[in-house]
Amino acid sequence: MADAGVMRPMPHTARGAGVYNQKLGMWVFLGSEIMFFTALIGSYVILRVGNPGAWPEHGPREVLAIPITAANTFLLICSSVSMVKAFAAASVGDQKGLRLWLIATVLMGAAFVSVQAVEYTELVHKGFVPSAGLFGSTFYTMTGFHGFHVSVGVICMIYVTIRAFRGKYSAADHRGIEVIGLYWHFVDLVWIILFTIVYLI
Amino acid sequence: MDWILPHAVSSYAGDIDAIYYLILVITGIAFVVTEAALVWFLIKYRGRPGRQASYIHGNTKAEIVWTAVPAVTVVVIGLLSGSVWNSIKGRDSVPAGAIPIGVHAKQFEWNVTYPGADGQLGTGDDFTVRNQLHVPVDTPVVVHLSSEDVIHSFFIPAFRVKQDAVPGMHIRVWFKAMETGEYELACAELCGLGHYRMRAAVTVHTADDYQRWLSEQSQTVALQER
Amino acid sequence: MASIAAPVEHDVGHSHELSFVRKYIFSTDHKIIGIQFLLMSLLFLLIGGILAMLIRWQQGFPGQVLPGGGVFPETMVSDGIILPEFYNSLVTMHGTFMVFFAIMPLLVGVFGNYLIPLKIGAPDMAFPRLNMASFWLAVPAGFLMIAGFFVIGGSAAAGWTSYPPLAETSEYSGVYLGQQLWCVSLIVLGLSSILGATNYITTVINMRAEGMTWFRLPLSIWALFITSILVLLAIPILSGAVIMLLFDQTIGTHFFKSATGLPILWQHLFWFFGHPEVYILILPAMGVVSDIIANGSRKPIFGYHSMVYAIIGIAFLGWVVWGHHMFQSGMNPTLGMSFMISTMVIAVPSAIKTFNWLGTLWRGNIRFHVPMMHACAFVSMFVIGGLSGVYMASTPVDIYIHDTYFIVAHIHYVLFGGSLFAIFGAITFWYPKMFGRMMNPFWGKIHFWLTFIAYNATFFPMHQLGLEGHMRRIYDASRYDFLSGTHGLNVFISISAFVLFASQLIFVLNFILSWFRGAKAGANPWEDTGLEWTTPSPPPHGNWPATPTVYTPPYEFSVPGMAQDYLPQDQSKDMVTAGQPAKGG
Amino acid sequence: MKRVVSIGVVVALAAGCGGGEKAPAGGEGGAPAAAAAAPLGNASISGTIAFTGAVPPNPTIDMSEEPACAAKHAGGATDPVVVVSDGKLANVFVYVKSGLPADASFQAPATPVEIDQQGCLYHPRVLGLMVGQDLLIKNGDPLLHNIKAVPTENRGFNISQPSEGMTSTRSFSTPEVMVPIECNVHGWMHAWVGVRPDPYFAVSAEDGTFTITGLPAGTYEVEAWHETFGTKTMTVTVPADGQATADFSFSPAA
Repeated sequence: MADAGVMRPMPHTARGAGVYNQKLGMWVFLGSEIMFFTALIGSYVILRVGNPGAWPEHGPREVLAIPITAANTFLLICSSVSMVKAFAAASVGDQKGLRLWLIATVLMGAAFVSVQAVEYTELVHKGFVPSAGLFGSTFYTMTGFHGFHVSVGVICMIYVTIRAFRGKYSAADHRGIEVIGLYWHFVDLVWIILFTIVYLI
Repeated sequence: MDWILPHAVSSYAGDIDAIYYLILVITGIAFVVTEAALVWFLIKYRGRPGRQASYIHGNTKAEIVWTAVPAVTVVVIGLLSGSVWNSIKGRDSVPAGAIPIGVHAKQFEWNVTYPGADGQLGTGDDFTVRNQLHVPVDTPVVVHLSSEDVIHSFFIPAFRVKQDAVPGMHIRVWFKAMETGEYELACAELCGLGHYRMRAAVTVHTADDYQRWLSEQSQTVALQER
Repeated sequence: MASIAAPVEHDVGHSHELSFVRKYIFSTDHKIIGIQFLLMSLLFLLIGGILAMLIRWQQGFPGQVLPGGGVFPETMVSDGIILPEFYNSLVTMHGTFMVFFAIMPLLVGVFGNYLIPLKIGAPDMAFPRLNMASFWLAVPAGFLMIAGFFVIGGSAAAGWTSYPPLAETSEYSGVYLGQQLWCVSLIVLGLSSILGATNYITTVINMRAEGMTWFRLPLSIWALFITSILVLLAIPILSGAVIMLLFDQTIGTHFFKSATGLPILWQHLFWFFGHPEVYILILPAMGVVSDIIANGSRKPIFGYHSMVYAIIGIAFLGWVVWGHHMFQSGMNPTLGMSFMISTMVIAVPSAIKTFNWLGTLWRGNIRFHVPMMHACAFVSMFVIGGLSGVYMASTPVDIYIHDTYFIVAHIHYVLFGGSLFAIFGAITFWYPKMFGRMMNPFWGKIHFWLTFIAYNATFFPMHQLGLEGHMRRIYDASRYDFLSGTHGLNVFISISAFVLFASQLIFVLNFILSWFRGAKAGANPWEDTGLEWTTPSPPPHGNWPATPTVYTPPYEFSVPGMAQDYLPQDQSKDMVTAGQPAKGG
Repeated sequence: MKRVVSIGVVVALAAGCGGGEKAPAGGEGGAPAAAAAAPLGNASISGTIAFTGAVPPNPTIDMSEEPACAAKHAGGATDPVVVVSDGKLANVFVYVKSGLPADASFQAPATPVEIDQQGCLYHPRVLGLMVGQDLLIKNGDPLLHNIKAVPTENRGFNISQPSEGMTSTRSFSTPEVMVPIECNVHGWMHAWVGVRPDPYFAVSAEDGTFTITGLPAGTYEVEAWHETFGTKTMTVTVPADGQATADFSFSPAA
């Protein structure tokens, strides 16, 4: 991520994968992220199949507040849309649109994390803590690491937004927007999977 | 050939040793051939003034041969191993009528539970002895393995048997001792600072002696546990 | 995305003078970072070696007073005797240091960094600052790991594989903070490795010079590229598992708890990472050995394409064999069958590589320089390590030799006899490029022969120990009657190990002294074909004044009709024979 | 057969296998503490622990695995869980549970309290020490013992002593009655350590007697603890420089 916003000339594009380094690097890095979440999700599935008794009898909805999280999920999906809008604005050099959509994305990302924090607080008050059995262990580890990824994304996005306000992105070169966008869509996608597996099933 | 592998006394130890010696012969040949070729090439083609190396990029025929030969060899070894493996650890490998003995591993001791006169585990006449495994000769024994705390591994070298004992799991492993005598049970999985002392004595009795030992013990231990 | 091709910012020119700190400490130059990794991992190699000597003292002379044991606190060495809990610490930390902090950074960190840009004709890595971050994450990871020795309860002591519940319950292990430091250290190191791998992969795909097609890449780069993919995909699995283990230890989660979780899940995760890890530790060694053997034989590598496919095949199969570490773990025995077959099959690409190396030597014109000696030792030792793997792959034989010294012998034949000989060869081979001076060949040969002999005397007898049933990681074998005959062998192994360790001091001295006193090396002292030899030693910042163009495959030695017996990759035969002098000779 | 192992043998064993290192009657852990710090007073509480009812037999220990230990137990080893002689119960930890001046603080004595491992048993089996006072652990056997403390309030430890004559020193930072000590190599080995913030504790001797000295005048709650029979509490008032009696009586659970 450190180089996400750093602009370099693009040598060797013709001989390489046809994409510039930052974008290729982000794709490669996301490969690693996929394996990380695969480890967590795979463990979740194995643990749940191996110890069905550790989960609530009628599914996670006994403990978790599905409607709020569903709304939160919708928010995150919206932020992906605004990210696409920001990229579209950048690619035609619409500076105002770029700034607007980036701010919208940052706000929605931050709101998502905040709602998650509130959700955690309430669950902990109800006595649902990480040490409360396998369900608690897996729930907090998986959603927590996703929340961590969203937070990192929001921080990077703030950096990108500041650069956008300084006019660093143009129709000709807006690679930083595209690279952070890739990450953001990935995080969004992971959440949809997590929401389905952890909350709904 | 006891000097390579120690004396084997269980019914399937011979099969394991046979596979071992088969692999020893095959890998031995492979070892000698490759190392000899290596040394021979190093000597024969050592650099000398005026010598010119051959400009060769490869030889498809040769490469196919030395891909196919190892592939066939290892698959054959695999298939041979597979049937032996199934007869030892396969799901249905435990012989019918095997004597059940419970072994509960715990830092750093083996608690061996014997069925009483009824020959069943989990009944009132069971009794438990620490660090002593007594079995009758020529009789299959199925060990019900469990662990109290960490992962241990049930290892009787002379029987060629090894099985991890995992806390929270109940694992069965069987063997049939073929000779009477004194053997040793060791822990093969690092289980803490006393790992190296986690040893139990294994005694293979004749059938009569085993019955005698069993009834003697069941009385004394029963009194103890009164 | 071609529309956004116009560069907006230009790199600040490389010409201006950098401060010492920016040039040598927080450098973004891949060559400096490679050398930083080299010094760091050689230090850890030394630490790991010292731990091994303590292990061997206890194995050879159990219950006897350790010479110099007074320097240790009484929680480690009491009355001069190594305590069992410290022994467990030793075996754990020896394995951890050697695997994660010595061999892996030596191969991937050092040669990945140093060789990839130089061999593909790139001025630097794709992400130089990420590269720096990768190194400066590895350093604190190392310190965290070492810190374990200085906290109450001592360092991690559950083996380098850290099987829970032992690894997560202080009550069972007697270790408190040490086990958590182990986890945190590996998480940080994992991040470092992932950043490094991202960088390597991007660089190899996108930064190759004009004419450097995929099948003109030297095998070392192929190996490092595939290895990086393995690192990228395997390390996050370890990170995930270690995070769960850490949570189990600290915030009371239940992932691997015996009553409420699944202890065996750790083993699946660990070995799902662990087997690709084994190839991470050997593939780059195979790569650099291929380079060195082609150079030493003065011949093109035999079967270049099948070598590449073998690397890819090993990397692919490496993902489906993890269960062979768990035959006796209580895993479903039917799974054992399938893992056995996949494991057997993975022997095939290894065999292909071995025979191709022999084919390269065949009808060569062999130069026995020090790197070549190490490379040949690699081949002959890897043969032993590979063949001994067949024993464990065979499930019935594994019942007996699992968790015995046979395994210890096998892993050391692969990782010491294999990887470490390759590393010694590679360091000697690229030392002139790194430092502009040659390592002393006389002492290099003394070091090689002493190491080769002492190494075999140390590890070959371990096979026999294992066949007698000698369990690994046991503190004192004299407890068992069936091991009473092994004491003499253990003493012999220990003495050989001490000689082996002492021999390494020759290498250390040679390494340090040659830095200052070694003979000046020209641009291409080994008369090699690689691109890195077409630039001065050491190469300037940016590597070449102008990016080279590649005309030939990687190993064009002894091309008929040429006066010199090597054809650098940036020249074609026509250019040379047309009378243009070969550059970099 | 094993039931015949008489109380007398148990007592003889307990007395005999400790070697010459046993502290005199009056409590192994209690005496040195009072001597180290200036006592708050000169009053004392003493008493006898009686035992009524049938004495449960102590389990025998099969030490065939450890010949070096078995050799120290002529006639077979038993685990001295309940040590009763003439109706008096030994190895009871007696301490002042409450009633001391709230502002009193006590310096832990510099002399350590010893626990020895001899013949694969702990000597003493029950002992007390003060917070911060050193516990000196000795290995009198030529084989591996590990010493694992499993406290609930304190930081535990798990250390090993692989050879004869080794010593280790540990201490506890928080009061806790009792900290169990065990050896996992010899699963039968158990000891209990009472950790107190003050020096007012004792362990009943073989004749069942104990004495707590150096107390100021006051009314105290005194508790007696036994590993099998649990705790009993009584309230005792002692005059300045005087002496009070606290006799406890245990019997097998109904």
